[in-house]
Amino acid sequence: MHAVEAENVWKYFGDYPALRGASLQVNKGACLALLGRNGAGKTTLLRILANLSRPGKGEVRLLGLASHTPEARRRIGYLGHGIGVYDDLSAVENLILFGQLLNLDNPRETALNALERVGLSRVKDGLAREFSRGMRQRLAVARAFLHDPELLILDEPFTSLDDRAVAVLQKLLQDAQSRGATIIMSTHQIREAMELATDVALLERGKVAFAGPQTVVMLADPGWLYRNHGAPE
Amino acid sequence: MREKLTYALGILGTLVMLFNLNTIFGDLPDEAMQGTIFRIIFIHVPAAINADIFLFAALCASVAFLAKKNFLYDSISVACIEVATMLLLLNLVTGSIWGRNQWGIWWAWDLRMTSQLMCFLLYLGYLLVRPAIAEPTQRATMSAFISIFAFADVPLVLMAIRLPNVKTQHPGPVLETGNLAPVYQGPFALGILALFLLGTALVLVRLHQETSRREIDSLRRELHSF
Amino acid sequence: MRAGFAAAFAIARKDLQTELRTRESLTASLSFSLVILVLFSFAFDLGREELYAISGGLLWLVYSFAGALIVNRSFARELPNDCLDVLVSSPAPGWAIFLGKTVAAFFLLLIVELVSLPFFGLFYNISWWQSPGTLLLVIFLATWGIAVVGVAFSAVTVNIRLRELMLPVLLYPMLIPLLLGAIGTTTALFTRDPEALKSMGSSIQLMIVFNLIYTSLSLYIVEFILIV
Amino acid sequence: MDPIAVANNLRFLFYGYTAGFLILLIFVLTLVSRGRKIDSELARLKALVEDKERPS
Repeated sequence: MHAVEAENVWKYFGDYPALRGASLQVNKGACLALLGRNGAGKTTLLRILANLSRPGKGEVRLLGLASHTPEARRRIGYLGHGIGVYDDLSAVENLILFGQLLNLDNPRETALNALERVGLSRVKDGLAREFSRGMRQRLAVARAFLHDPELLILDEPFTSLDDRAVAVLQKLLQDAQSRGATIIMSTHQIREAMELATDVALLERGKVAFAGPQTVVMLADPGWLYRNHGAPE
Repeated sequence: MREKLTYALGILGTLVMLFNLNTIFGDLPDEAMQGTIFRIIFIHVPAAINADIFLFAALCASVAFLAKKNFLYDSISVACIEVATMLLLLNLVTGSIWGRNQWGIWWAWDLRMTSQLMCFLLYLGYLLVRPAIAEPTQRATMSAFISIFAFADVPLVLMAIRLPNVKTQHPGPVLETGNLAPVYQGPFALGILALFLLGTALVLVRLHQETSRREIDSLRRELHSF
Repeated sequence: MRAGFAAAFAIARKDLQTELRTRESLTASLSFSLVILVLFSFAFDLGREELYAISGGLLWLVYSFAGALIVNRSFARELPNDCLDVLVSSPAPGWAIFLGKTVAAFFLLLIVELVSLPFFGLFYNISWWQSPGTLLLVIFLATWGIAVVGVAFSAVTVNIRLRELMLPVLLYPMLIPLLLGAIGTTTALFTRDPEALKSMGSSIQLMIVFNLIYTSLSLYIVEFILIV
Repeated sequence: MDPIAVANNLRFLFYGYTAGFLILLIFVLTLVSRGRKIDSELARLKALVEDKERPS
């Protein structure tokens, strides 16, 4: 069983197909870097995986479950472009709220643990509004990893993070990998992605142009993938 | 094919309308109570009936859109609602003119007028909000939602204005009760038919425009992507 | 199902908590309703009888204006930091999100209404407390209706241009049956007119039917508009 | 019926039908003008896209 199975996924905005029959399989425990130019459909595909958007055609299964079922959604962690925390709640209140939405047994304890992991324990009662940019980002990371999800869906996770948040995120991603979680992250910064990735997929014009394990060639020459599998400029 | 059908319906509708006008103004006797002004019902009532038909069609299309996500249904829905709103306005204006003549006032807050005005306002809201939503899928989804909500409101408005403190002046219904004299029934039916044919032709025109508009949206996206 | 209600409760509590903390829409709505009450008293110069005759309409006009301000914030509150995405991608079903937000809007609007009610009585010299039970029932029913339809349209208009203007354009026509019922009953309760009091039942029935239809319709459809 | 009422009736009948057909006509005219606008916009965008896809 794959952790993610997307079969012939089409997504239309009006008549315009943003995804044109994208198919993708991700093995359990893999870390997939989803590459592609701006407008290739990375965010659209990830939003469909995170059940924020419905595919026009095609089927998506996460961990063997239909993507829209609560069982599937309970087991995924999503980090999108926005940080997804409430400015007017304190750090711990934010995490407790998401713990309740996830129907965790002990939201408070889980929240405190998560804050510990991202180094925000000392300011747990501070409002998110009063946090610095980096602290807010770490809080967002804590939110996405709150319930130790089996599948992580991260949309451009490294783009606007500061050094400390990047370190925290990388640490958490490694932990997740070692406990067997699957990770999908989109990025257009190839070098960064290659450090963690075990697999690589390339989206071109709404289709998966290449998908496979990461190779030494790609590590050595990040442009290789675009030259050999991407559409001509 | 589509264009031919549109023209055929439009021309047929106009012909029926002209034939009917000839009968209404040429052959029909005046009504005993109202005199010649009663002839307004041959456009006033058909407009209302056709508006309801198109609104119901829009409701079905909206439900179908939410279920099937096919943009054709969204186009049908907006086309029908636009034509229906125009027909509602026609109904309100002709009714108001009749009221000025018969009651001496342009507007009375009675049951049928109020409900019709509310119906008009509800769907006017739909038409106003639509262009404000930029993304086509979202626009179609939200529109379907509003259309379903609006249609559910219509029976409630009817109930609300039947509350005890609301009075009525409007003539009773003519269709169900059989109060319409046999001579008038033919022109009445033809009046409904004429507006239905014309309305359908306009819906078809609007449908085509909506398709082009979607094409424009997707071309714009095409230009901005890649 | 139980998880859904728990999520709805958590969302309602979150909305109330943040609103009571920032008082963004609460103060705006409250001061707006007081301003309208004052404005109306300048606009109309009425005798005691006439004032009682329009009292219900006056009160519900103020309440529905206040309501639009409250529900406008309901889904807009989720916009900063893309919080709505997180809510929708969580296991909480769409109806639970909607229910939580509606309950929060209901209580916020109720606060505004109960605070401005004594001022209404004071400014217009209307004895509103004569049958508090029935009045409270009417306020509950109509407020729930405003909250349900308002929050539903708040979800519809959350992403569009001129949201603050579009919401009332959709909301008020849709609320007419409910407001007609509420105005009729409230006027009857203030005037104590025996005829009107007798016919109050059908108005209350209408409000109940309105609430049932729109609550179930919204709970059912909201999933389709949250996940486009 | 007295002649004044008859004349009055006729006048308002005329108003009614004129208003009715005017509404129809205005609707059709706006529809046509909107259609023209949409068509020209479509043609313009199609040309733009073709331009873009032509290898330069």
